[in-house]
Amino acid sequence: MGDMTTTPGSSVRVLEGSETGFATTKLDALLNWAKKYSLFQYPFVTACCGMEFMAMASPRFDMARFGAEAPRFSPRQADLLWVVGTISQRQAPALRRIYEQMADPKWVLAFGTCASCGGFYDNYTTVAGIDKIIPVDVFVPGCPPRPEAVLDGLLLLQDKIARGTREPGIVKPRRDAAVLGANLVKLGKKDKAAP
Amino acid sequence: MEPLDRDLEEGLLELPSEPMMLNMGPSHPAMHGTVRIVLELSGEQILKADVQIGYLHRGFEKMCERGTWSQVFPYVDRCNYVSPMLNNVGYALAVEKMLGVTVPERCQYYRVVLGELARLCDHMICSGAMCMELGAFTPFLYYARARENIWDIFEEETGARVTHSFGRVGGMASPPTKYFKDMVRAAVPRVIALIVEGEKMLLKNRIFLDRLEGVGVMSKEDALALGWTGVVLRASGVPYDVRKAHPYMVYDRMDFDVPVGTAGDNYDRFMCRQEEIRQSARIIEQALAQMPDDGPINIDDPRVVMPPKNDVYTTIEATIQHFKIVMEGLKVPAGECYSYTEAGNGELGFYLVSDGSGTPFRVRIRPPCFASTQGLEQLIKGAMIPDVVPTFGSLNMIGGECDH
Amino acid sequence: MSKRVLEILGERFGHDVLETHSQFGDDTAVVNPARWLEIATFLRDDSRCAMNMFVDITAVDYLGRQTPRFEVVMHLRSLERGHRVRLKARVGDEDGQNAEIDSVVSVWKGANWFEREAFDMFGVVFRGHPDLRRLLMYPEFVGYPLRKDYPADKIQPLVEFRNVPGKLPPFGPDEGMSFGRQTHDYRRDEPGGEAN
Amino acid sequence: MATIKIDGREIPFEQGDTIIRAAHRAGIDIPHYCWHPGLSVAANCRMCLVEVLPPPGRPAMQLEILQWDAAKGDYVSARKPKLIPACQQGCAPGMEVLSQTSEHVEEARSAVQELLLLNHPVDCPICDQAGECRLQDYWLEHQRTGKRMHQEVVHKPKAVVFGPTIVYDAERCIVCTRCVRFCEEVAHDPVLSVSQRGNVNEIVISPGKQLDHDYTLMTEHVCPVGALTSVDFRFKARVWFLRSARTVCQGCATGCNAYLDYDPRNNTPCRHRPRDNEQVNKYWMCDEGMLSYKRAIENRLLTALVGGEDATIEDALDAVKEQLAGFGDDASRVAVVLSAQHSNEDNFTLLSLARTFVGAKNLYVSGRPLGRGDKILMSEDKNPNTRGVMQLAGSLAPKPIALLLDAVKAGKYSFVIALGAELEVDEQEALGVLSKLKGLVTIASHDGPLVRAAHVALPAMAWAETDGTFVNRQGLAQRSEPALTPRGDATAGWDLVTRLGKKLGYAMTFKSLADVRRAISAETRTDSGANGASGAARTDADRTATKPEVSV
Repeated sequence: MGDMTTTPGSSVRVLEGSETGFATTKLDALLNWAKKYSLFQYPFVTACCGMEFMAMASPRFDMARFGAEAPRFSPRQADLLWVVGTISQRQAPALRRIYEQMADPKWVLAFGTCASCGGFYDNYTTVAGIDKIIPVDVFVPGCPPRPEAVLDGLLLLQDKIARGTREPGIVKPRRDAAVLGANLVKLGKKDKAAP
Repeated sequence: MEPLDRDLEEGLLELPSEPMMLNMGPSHPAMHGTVRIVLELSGEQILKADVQIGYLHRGFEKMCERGTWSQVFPYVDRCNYVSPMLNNVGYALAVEKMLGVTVPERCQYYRVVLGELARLCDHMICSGAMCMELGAFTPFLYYARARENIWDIFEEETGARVTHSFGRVGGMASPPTKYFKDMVRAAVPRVIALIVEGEKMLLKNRIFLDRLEGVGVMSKEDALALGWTGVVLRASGVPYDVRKAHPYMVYDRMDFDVPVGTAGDNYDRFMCRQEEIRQSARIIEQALAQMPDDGPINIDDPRVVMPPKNDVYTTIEATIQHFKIVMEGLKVPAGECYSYTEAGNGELGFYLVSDGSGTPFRVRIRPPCFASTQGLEQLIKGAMIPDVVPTFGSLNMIGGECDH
Repeated sequence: MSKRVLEILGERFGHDVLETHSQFGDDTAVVNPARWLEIATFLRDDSRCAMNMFVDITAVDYLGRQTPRFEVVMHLRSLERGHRVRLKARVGDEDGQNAEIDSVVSVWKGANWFEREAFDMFGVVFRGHPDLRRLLMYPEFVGYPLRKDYPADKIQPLVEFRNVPGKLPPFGPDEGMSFGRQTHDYRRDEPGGEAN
Repeated sequence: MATIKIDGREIPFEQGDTIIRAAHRAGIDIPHYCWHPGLSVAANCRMCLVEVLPPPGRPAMQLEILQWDAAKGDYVSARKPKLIPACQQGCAPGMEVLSQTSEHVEEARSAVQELLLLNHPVDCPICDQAGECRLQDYWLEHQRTGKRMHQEVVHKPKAVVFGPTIVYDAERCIVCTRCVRFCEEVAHDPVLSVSQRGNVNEIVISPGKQLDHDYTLMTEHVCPVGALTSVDFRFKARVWFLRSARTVCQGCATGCNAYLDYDPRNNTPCRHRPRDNEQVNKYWMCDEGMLSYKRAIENRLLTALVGGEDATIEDALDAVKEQLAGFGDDASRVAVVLSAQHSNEDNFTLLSLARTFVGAKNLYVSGRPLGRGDKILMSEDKNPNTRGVMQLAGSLAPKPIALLLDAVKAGKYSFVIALGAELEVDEQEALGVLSKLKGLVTIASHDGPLVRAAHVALPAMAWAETDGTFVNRQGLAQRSEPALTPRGDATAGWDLVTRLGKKLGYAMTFKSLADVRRAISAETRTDSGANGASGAARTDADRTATKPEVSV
């Protein structure tokens, strides 16, 4: 899709660039806003990343804060598909079937490096990235990604939903000084003196 | 997808009624891990079950034949992602067995402590996931919270929460941090407290107990014949624990008990895990007390361990050492060896074949839950569908490990 | 400590025990594949061995290094006596054909999946196995991935891949795991000129 | 035969052998930098020190030394045996040598190694030698200790240009003088020498001179460390990514044995290295040959050409059928051009097509024109297989290409089937003459006059891509292993010829290289001319099989 131009002050956002140009109104924005905060998710948990997924659901990094609380264990009721972990060639048909069972509108979040590109399993049995099988909205790199990164991914997805774009997005590493500073402190804690 | 390759005719012979096929998995809400169970039912009862694994086969053994010996660590990590540290240590011990080296005492204690912490996580997650699948969500949250406490320690020590790749041949990636002991001493009681709280919620719960007690009974002999090890075997009444039977590292100096079940049902398996958590806590306590505060972590052999990084950048000797180990890999004497340790689920074996080069010729992992999962079929045959869930949960099948 | 078992095997089966060695503290007996099942049963039943714990069965592919090409490796343990032994048998010819050996499922039913896996990964056929089919790979899969001559990155997808325009594959031909250390190149007889 | 004992192992030696040479022949590696089997003995690296036990009944030659006693915290006097450089000490019958089994020797080696690394720069990451460097290997084998000297290291000139092909780095140099001795003794062009002394000494080039003789790249090869680097290979590849194939150099009729190092990831050749063969090239190769690996990819014929247009091999073969209409009718109007550039197998297949099936008596041989030769290795004949072609052809010897042109001018021939692309005559007139032909089919691995003149050209594999036998000027038949996977549509020459023959309706039955080889040996056994070839082929095969992989 083309990029979105907003005429300042007006509520009408015009979408250009795609073969059929059309205009979206506030109603759509409203709907998007609604979708954004009522993500019913289907966790397709296969591998290591599942551990971090549990951690995300667990009290400390509470997903529920972001309106992505209720897990639906039937794809038909879900509209956000978390693909958590490695997808093997044998698993691929199942993944595609589940995706096809989901009702529109639906989004896909590739959780972790394996789901995004196959990770370091470049071999006979691993699918090198689920986007070879189903369209993906957000990639979250990391092996496994920290919950913070996943939350970033979730926010990114919600932002995309609000803007109504389907361009795949990738969670970038945090660059702001605070995090870097924290990292430096963390490294500093290692006892250099110890043999 | 794979069809059920049992023909219906014999089913018909056995039963007047038409048996019903039910397909659980490969992604089933009530079952963690990726396993597919094709059930043949009459009503609620399971006549035949065909357990199909391999949905998480990631070619671990093939990948190991392509890098150096040390490049295997990340893969072992991801084999058992619930307790990676135990796998790390297990593999390191296997290679060290071939090299004929033993790491310094401090490192051994370090490994023991980290390993037992990982064991805590493993058992907690198994129990937690199991009761979550039985509908008891709150204890799972407690356990997940408790796990965070341990992961904080891991993160502090290794820099990673889940997959540490922290083990090294002939030592560890880095020595313990200054506050290691304090952190562990502070964390473990909190973890235990949380676990006790979780238990309170479960062990007085009629539904929970009914679904565990007397369900999924495995006899002693069958457990042995099936190659079961670890908790599942002990729950069936066989007191076999590698840490006791073939003590490695410093386990022989630790005073701990091996909990043994009587009935060999889900309840025993669950309770054994809970008890082992406490035993692990004991081990950690003693290990911390005995662990020397300073001293080397890595063995002193340039052919095996990496030089300190700042030397690599400044002196030619360290640069050469670094080059040799990274580019050619450490040379392991030709031959074969089978090394076994007590991992979260039981005896984790590594069968290594070396041709004397810097690359493994064959790395065979003997995953404990591979054996226990193949017992599932026998356990659920004749049981009810709802029994599949706790039974499967109590076997603690780890996809990555079971499917290699 | 389980050298004793090797001796027992030696005096019981004579020259059907082709060779024995104890390396890195493991005791190994290479036996005649024809009597594989017999020896396994003996090991379990004989009171001096009492190998009632089945540990592991796997195979190793020595393509271009020795014929018979495959080694079927079995690890056993005795619960009472606490000793272990490794049993090996060499089967299969150069092109991987007629690699066959008796199944020991009748002795330890735990061998079931382990043998299926070995069959799946190496194509070693276990005679008399209750249902010998692929375990880890899918039935449509052709070939045996853990054989040395199966290229590690040769995939056989079950679903055809979407082609996303302008999307590059995660690994180029010269990237990724194929990073070319002198790994086991089954075509070359000598380790290149690196020695010079 | 008289023997000596090294570490208790009995090994034979010949009159005048030094310990290290006897050991090297027996496959025992005594660590060394400055010694090279093909060069004179300098004994200046001291790495090969060994302990020689005194003859029975004689006192051991010992040194009074002061040894540091950590317990006392002081030096105490001690005695230890005087060690002897194995590269200089000649063998005497019954001599007993301790190499690895003597702790004195290990100590000495460690000390020598430490000394050599004292001023060594931290260059491994940017050094081409890294991965095949003696300093690296021996540090791990014999030293394994860290740096004790904390002073600033001595700095010397880096990246000194010695000549068009060689760049010198004095800091990496251990002044083993292998290069100096090589230039003097083998290349007979003593332009290198050592200047200064102590830890500031370095290799220098004579004032006003350049390192530009025909064997400059060998100085890089004999250099045990990364001091001398070849401009060609510099920063091109990391050696641990390379594979090696045992090939035969295609530069000239000498047929030097070589390793072709190639990168399997992108299927490109990276360099030639000489492969030791006492009978042919000893340990050396000329620059021309060392650089000739490039011909594996340069100027290749990668697709079949029909009238100069690209075509698939199948179409090309069909085109051949049309082009050679009436080919079989009169054998006397057919000429067959063999190639001194192609292997025995390719030539033999074409020969059998010509002789057995077509019955053509008119054989010619194509190849590259004569070039510069010398007394050392380079021969003027720049074709690797001239001798082989002659031996195969046997009684009816192929005539030079010039005669073919005359004959064609005279309208003697209407069809020519040619192997190889090169011509030793002027291209323009050749093209003019060959255009007279009714049909010219060329099977070649490279582009060249014969390909440009051909109506149909078929792409053959270059030597680096296929298994082939080449007979050098001594009549020694040598196998060359395939290294690269074929580029483009290139197919094995013998296979192309066979398919061509089949297309033309002849019953050619070669299915594999083995078939061709069997046919060759069957023929050469009867033909006295090539007995040398097949016989030598066997010896050569044996040699490469049994040659100990000891580094020199």
